[in-house]
Amino acid sequence: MIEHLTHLALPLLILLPLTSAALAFALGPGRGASLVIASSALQLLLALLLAATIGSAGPSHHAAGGWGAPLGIDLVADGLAAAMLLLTQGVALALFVFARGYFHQDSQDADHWAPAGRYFWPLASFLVAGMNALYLSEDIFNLYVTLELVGLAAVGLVASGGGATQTAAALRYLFAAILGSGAYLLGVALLYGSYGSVSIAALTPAIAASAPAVTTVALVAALLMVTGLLIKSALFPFHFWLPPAHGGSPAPVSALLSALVVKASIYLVLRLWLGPLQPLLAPFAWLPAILGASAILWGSWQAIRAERLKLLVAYSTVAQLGYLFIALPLAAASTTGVAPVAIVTLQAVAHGLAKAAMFAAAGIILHATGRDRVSDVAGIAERLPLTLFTFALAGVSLMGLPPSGGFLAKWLLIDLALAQGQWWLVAVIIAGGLLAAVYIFRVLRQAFLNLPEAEIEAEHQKARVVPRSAEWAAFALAASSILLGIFGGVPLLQLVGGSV
Amino acid sequence: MTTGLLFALTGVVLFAAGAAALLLVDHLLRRVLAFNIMGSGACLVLVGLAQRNGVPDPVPQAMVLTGIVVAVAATGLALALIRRLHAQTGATTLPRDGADND
Amino acid sequence: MTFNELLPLLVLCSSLLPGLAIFILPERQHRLRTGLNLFGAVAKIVLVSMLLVGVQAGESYGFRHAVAPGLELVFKADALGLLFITLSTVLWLFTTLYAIGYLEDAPHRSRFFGFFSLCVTATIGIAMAGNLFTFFVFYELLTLATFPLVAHRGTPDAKQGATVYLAYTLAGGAALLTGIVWLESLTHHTGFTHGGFVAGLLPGNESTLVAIFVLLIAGVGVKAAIVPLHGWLPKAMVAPAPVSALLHAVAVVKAGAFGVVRIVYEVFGIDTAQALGLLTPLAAIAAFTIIWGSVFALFQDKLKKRLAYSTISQVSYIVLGTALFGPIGTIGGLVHLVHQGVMKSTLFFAAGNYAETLGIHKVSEMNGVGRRMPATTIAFSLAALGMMGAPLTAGAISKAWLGDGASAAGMGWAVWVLTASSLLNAAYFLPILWRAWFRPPPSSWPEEHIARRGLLETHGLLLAPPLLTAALALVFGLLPEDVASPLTWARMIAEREYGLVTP
Amino acid sequence: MKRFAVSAAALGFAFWLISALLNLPATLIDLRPLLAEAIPKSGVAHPVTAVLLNTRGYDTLLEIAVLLVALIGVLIAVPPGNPALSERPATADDAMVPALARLVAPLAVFFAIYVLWAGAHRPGGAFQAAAILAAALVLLHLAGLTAAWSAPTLRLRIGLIAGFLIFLAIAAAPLLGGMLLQYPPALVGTLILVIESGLTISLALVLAGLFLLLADRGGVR
Amino acid sequence: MTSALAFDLLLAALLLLSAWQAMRTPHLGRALLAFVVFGLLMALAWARLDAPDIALAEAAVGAGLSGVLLFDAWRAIRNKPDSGKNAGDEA
Repeated sequence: MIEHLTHLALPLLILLPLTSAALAFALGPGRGASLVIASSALQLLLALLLAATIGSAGPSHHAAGGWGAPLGIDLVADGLAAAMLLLTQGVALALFVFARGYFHQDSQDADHWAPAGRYFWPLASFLVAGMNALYLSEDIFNLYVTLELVGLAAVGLVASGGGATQTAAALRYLFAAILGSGAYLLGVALLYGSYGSVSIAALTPAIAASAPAVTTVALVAALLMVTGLLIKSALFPFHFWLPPAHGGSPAPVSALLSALVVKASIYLVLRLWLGPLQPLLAPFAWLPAILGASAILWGSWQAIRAERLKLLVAYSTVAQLGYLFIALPLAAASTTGVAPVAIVTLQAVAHGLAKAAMFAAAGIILHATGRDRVSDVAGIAERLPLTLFTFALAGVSLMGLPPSGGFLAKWLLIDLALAQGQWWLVAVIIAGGLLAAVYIFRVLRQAFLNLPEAEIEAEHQKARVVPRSAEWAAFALAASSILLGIFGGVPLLQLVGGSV
Repeated sequence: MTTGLLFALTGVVLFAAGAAALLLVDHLLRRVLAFNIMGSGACLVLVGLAQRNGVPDPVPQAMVLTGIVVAVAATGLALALIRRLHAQTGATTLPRDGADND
Repeated sequence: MTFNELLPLLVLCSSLLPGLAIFILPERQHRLRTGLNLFGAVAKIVLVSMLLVGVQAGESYGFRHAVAPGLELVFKADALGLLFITLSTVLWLFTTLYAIGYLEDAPHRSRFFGFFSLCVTATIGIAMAGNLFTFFVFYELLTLATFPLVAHRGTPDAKQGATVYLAYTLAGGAALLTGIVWLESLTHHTGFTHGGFVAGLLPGNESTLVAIFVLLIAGVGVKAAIVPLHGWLPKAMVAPAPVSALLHAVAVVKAGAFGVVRIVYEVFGIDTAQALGLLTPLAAIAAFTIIWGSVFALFQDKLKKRLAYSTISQVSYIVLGTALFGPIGTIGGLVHLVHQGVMKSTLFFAAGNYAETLGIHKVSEMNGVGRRMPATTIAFSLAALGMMGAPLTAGAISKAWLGDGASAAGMGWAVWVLTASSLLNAAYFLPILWRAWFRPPPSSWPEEHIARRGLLETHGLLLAPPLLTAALALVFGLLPEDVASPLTWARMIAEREYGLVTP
Repeated sequence: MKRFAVSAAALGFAFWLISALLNLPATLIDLRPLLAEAIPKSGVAHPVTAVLLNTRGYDTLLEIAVLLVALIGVLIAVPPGNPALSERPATADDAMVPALARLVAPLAVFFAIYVLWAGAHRPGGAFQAAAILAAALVLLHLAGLTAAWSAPTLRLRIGLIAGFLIFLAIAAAPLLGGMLLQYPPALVGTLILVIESGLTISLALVLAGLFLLLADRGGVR
Repeated sequence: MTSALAFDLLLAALLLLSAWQAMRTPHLGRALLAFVVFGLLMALAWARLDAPDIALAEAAVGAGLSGVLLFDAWRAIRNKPDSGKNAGDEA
């Protein structure tokens, strides 16, 4: 029974969210929350099952249509994919519970003319389906379709904010996404033209063995694909679209995008770079690392300067994504100890949990105060202690302070960099942590400020209460990002480390 | 030179021109044209290169059909958003970089 | 899991779990919160006593938990750790009692006591850390848990103080992190070992080891408030008095000093450190800090600030003792770790009493306060005399051992530093005592909050803790050779763990 | 400056790639023989349709999801009750247009059915048929015979997703004993026809929706 | 040069020309028209590449549906009286 379920886990992780998305759409605007949440819980169970199986029995395969690559499309889940699937289902489930409370509150607000939650459920469910499909696909053209599914769903979610800035942000995001997937598609076309297949399993040996005449084209293809994906990953300097899109959306959307969506394309960069494209791209590994380091410094600096709370959190994403790239040159050199990819995955998971919690907390704070400046959070420690605690816990993970998952990842990254004598990376990682502390404590110390009595009264008058379920869902995410550092490191690193 | 290779090369030029235009052009409708042209270029390369020996290859042809549907989807969404932005602000271009940040 | 593994965990949990429970408690659940606090504090004392008995009998306690392949959280309760654990545990109980009285009817008590318990947990974690990784985890946790306490009052001053505190401690944490990971990448071993574990690297890695030593000491030196890393301490005095008493007189600064001891003795080893020429500069910096803090204390009119500078000076006694090559200085440093903690919390309790009862914040307002609040002032006087190193006080014992240690180590100049410091101590404490006892009281106090009720000059819960700690300091001074005294324990540590032969 | 840099980069890229492509040898893997072998088992005779709905049917499944997502995105961009975007359709001035539309629409339906059916053997198929139907719907609207959609009703919503749900169901059913989309050999032709029929209707509605949801009759014609 | 190759070359040139027009011609309406022409030429190119399925789809969608959508959008944003910020048609 369990064995059969594991066999089904791969396709079901795609079919379930697709079905619930379609049904949620049929149910009509603003409806379908329970359906999507139930499906999401089921998916989480499947992902857990999958991770457990992979941990003991190795990667899991599923040949769609029964043809098998290269004619058909294969689905493959290894430890890395399983970890990302687990992250996606877990964060999505918590955020969906959060979103139900958040949008429920929204819909009672009469002067909010465009309730952002009208089409949240089908779109979010399509988004999760797209990401799951992306993590499982072993076919570079199929990956293109999943990228488009994720990209368009994310653009739709950004636009759901309804305001002019959100529409502009959605358009900016759309054009960036299309440019990125366009470059990726041309890369796929060139690889197919060079090798006659779009299956990663077939391409990997073919690229490794290819003649010089082929490799020029293949190199262009590889650079195109990676550049396209980096645009979608918002790696500095391609980050221009991210802050408005993530900073301006409704809180559940920002959280989904920052915690999960950018990770999908980064996952693909890693998977392709360290997989089939490795022979072509090996000399370029320092480039993403330098960009990642710049992202850490630039994003942190922008976050320190940001006036708006959610923009601060969005720039923090720009910075934190940098950590996922700086390990790329380290991954090439073989090292004893923990596999570099596993460390990057740990960082991705820690950031996903923490950032989802932080955006959710920021959303609750904005909801309660009705204002969005960092200076407006004064007095929050008194009014929303749980949410502030959530924000702080998430911040601890982002700063890389113990005992969080972010800390563990940072420790291992520094260890890795030192082992290879890359002192400049150590400096960047340490500096990034300190800069993160500056922007996060900017918020926290403001939150502890007392408000004059009169203002407290006025705040209570206009306060909009966010349901407790939303607050607790956000807290659960933040707490997980901390617990990850204590209990999640060993299983996660073993799951991923064994696979790549 | 075969038909396939010729159109693959045409596709490369179309892609480069479309991508450059996507980056350079301000008017939103023209950006939609640009990314469609860019996508068409990529599709031409996909089929043309696969058929550079003159024999039709149904696999990339089917992929291109998928690609066209995706392009239509993106076009429809982009146009809807453009019209919405215009209805809200009267603008037909995006605000300058970063202007919509704050 | 055996009992010997479980016990350290229980000691940690006895403050962690009540702390977490208190966070969730609604503000108005006053009795339940007090109950939880006291239960935790008493339970911890009971558990720590069990540890004490066991360790004296030669049992070893500890457990480990892997957070990543090759990376472990290691807890152990050795004699040195227990010295610090016992100090923190006893003072936690007193401070909790004090804080319950101090914060009566104040807002945000759930938050306060929650973070307070977390701080104690972090301190215990530091004391029990069995390797540098664990030490770092709890060291940073302590930073995080104290931040809300410093910012607690929610005034712009508190915000600024908290910011300065963070800037210093996080930067120190970064230095510590770099040093630890660097060291680990060289040795693949971070477990504290008596005699150190870096000696194997010695021929060839001298400059690297010196750099790592500087990073590590700079990291812990921030919390130990070694000049020039001391700037946060006076600013952080905006925190409520119980916080100053436990955290800034004991937990935080002692965590730093304790870190110095661990690093010198159990990472580098005193012989290796001496061979690398690291001890003399460290002693010099400590001596400089001792004088610097005392001089600055002279010019402070705010009572808590004067105490803060005094802390800066006194904590470096411990560092100085550690940096003295030889057993006598070591014992002096270790015993001062306890003595200074007991005396300095007495002083902060008393200062809090003056502020809370009469609104006195400045030395210049203390005229005749001894007549209005005799009990508090007696406690204050005892502790102040101890700080000066007056005969028959705990402070005299520390200073005697430190002085002997300096002579034995051939650092005669350090004796002069100690003497100068004692004179300076007298110069900034004696005027206070004179004002308090011999100047006439003013016609009215700045802001009298609590009226005298019979024998009680202030709230009972505010009065008891300083009297208890003062009594403890007195006992330590009068019965230094007793079985349960810090001195005996410090000698045991020096003999058993560092193999030093003590006189 | 930016203009020059981007243009130069694009030009350089094109030259680099073209020069590399001119020397590209033949590929080692060729899927054509493999596909030729698979055609008899695929349930359709036309190779492109076989790839689209059988060997790479999974792509198509996700592609329909992309279209639905775009449609939802359009719905988001057209909030209900926004007067600027959903006005009453103006009747055409010219009576010729409606008459033409009335004539063309049934023909289009007929032609679409043919294209759909032909797809099994020769060029054509669900998407092309749907595009024809959608064009007919748009024409009917332009002729003033059908209204622009403001917000889709339940019936319309079901129509929009029915094809996708049918596809999903047929894709998932084989999981009971085999792989995703692994049609039972006996039914493969029929199942593909069912999928294509469902998709034709839904895709036609989706494609038409991209236009009809936005159709704005407020301006001067 | 065979006539087929000549035709292909002409078609490729026309494709590039129409794409250029679509992106560069100052008048937006003409640009859209050029784009529809581009779509039709693409359909022809697909036919030359023995891809009648794509040719059919391209003609129906690339030229037809996209064209209708684009012209409708153009009309919508052109006819708005408040398009004061319209800085677009210069490209």
